[in-house]
Amino acid sequence: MNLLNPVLTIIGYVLVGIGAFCQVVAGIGMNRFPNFFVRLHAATICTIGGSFVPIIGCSLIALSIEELGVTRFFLAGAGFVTAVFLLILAPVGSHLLAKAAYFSKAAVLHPKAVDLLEEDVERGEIRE
Amino acid sequence: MSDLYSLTPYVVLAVSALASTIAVYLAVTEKDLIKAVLYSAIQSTFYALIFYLLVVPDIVLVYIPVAVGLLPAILIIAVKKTEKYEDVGGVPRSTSIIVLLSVTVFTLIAGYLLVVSHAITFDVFPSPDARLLAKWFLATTLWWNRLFSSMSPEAVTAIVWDYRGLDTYFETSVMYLAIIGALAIARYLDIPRKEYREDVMGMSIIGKMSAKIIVPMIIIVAISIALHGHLTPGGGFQGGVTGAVTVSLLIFIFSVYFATRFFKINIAILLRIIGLAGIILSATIVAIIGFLIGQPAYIFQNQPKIIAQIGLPYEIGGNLISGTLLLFNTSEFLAVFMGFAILFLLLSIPEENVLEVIKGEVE
Amino acid sequence: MIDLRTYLFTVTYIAILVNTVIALYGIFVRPNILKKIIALSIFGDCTFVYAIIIGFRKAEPYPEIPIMITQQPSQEYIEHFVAKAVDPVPPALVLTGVVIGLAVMLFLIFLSIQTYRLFGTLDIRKIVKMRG
Amino acid sequence: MTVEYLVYFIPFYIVGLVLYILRALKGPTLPDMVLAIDCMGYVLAALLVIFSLYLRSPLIIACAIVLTLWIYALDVYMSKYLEKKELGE
Repeated sequence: MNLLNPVLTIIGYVLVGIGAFCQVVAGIGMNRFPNFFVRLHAATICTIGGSFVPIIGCSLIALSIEELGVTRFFLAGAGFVTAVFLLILAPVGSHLLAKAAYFSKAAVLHPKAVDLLEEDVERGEIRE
Repeated sequence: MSDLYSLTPYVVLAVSALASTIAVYLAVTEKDLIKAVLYSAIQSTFYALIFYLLVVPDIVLVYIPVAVGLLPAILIIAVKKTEKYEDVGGVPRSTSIIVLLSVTVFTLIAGYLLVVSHAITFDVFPSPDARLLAKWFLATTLWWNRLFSSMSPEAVTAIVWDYRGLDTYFETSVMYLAIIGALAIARYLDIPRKEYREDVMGMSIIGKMSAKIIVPMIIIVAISIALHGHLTPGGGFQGGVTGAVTVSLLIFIFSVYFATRFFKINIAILLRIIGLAGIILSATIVAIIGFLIGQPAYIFQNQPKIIAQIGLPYEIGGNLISGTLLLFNTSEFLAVFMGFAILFLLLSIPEENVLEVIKGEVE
Repeated sequence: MIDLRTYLFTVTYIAILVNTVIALYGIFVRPNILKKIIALSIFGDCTFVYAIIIGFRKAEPYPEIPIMITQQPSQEYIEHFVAKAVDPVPPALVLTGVVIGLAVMLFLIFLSIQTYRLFGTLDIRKIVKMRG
Repeated sequence: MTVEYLVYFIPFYIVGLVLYILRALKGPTLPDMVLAIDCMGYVLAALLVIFSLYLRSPLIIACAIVLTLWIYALDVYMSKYLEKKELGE
């Protein structure tokens, strides 16, 4: 275990660093993108790159700290559970929100080039 | 390095407090009610971070479901059922200024008294020393002497049930009465009987599939939070509220007709009564044992005391169970879980049925 | 020389005080019942933060949670624990407070939904003028 | 003592948090606000995990799981609010 600890620490810090980068990028995108459906891309970067990756990284760092004793397994395990929940739940939440926002016309679709979904709905191939 | 290390949490505290102030201002001044609810959800999220950095994980575990989840959820439902905009025309300007001034004066006096009563000045804030009572509680959480200790490593749960059991008992009663009040308002109402049809009802297939995967996982997490209440942060209430999210997911993602396959209102009420009976049992079990053996014992007693020498075992086979704490957490989990299940089921009754019943009652 | 941490903590405290002022203003002035309930819940949260702040303490490098990690603690560990952990009494009080606040708030929301069904409005000034 | 280097990463997360708050407070439409609150919640979950490692108190991490769950639930509620269907259907 002793030999593995530095490796785990370095991998963990790299993952946390990736997360920090993704957060700033997603934050800028969230403020600069023009409408709701484009902002969904920024939200994806935030949830997966910015939250899922650093949580895994923190769990790996926690596994390598032996001064925490047995409780480091608690930290790592709960971290992995959080990460799995986030990986399943965050995209589904975005999907439900986007669907509801599109069909209720709550989100303004301002700079629009083409809306294929609207044509499909008009032709009756897809219903709400 | 060391300075930076100890400074960072305080910086985050200050940032989140300031951000919450902006959110509160917008929540109170916004005319669109649903936006006001969302602003108050932002404020609650930041308060959760503040509680987290003030190292009280029990409060965070209770506060996140209550203030980020349940209250906004029920407020959103209420806004959907009632009116969406607030009409503020006609409030005179002088009235609001007078109210604002008096409220400011009151709050400043209260805040100053709070600082004075803690006997600290602004030079050392927060104070490095804890009160004597806190020291005693901390020193006796898991002590070698069972006559003084509650034999639980978690000080907060030990205080909640072992030292302040009567308070917790009446708190649960207030919760019970609130649900009974809601049931009384919704008397004569029942969920209409309809067949669940997968292609028409509920949300998209992606949402349904992920809910099928996630609901058992959530229930397992909730049970683990509840049953480890005497070892780690959490407890019966926290676990029950976490479990309540599954009910709301079933109702909102599938439909209420799908959810009633698993539990109806009457069954939920029955399970809730069983939970409350469990709480009463865990309050009186030592007294009952003492009565049967013929020795003195107290109600709400857990470990043996000096003049009442009987008590529940604090460990079974090397596993710490802390006497009645495990029993209390289990029953509280059942009671709270089913309480919120009843609430969500009541809220999902269609508005047309309700209006019909009310019309019949008024006439 | 004031410690920078004290300064930041005071900023937090004053921000919570400002929150209290705004929430109380909302309770007294805004006419909609649901708005009053939102402001009331914010006010309750602020009071909980005060209670927790009373129990917080300064420790080096940072205070610990009031939960023991080992199950057979030695005397030195207990002394270390008492010197570092935060006060466990305010969290226990606030736990009760949060639950009772939630119960009261739920009942109020149910009552306001029923009020809307009966009166057709949630504006407190209009409800006061109506009878029955 | 490897935990202390997390100090250099936490400010980036705070910057991201503040940027999301700006979007959540600006709006302009409801789904924008909900999406921003979503992102805020998930950043906060990451921050909670980082802080529990940073303060060396592993037991406080359970809050992150609960926060993730309820932020998702808020999504579901809001999309139910936006849909035109009756609540229970």
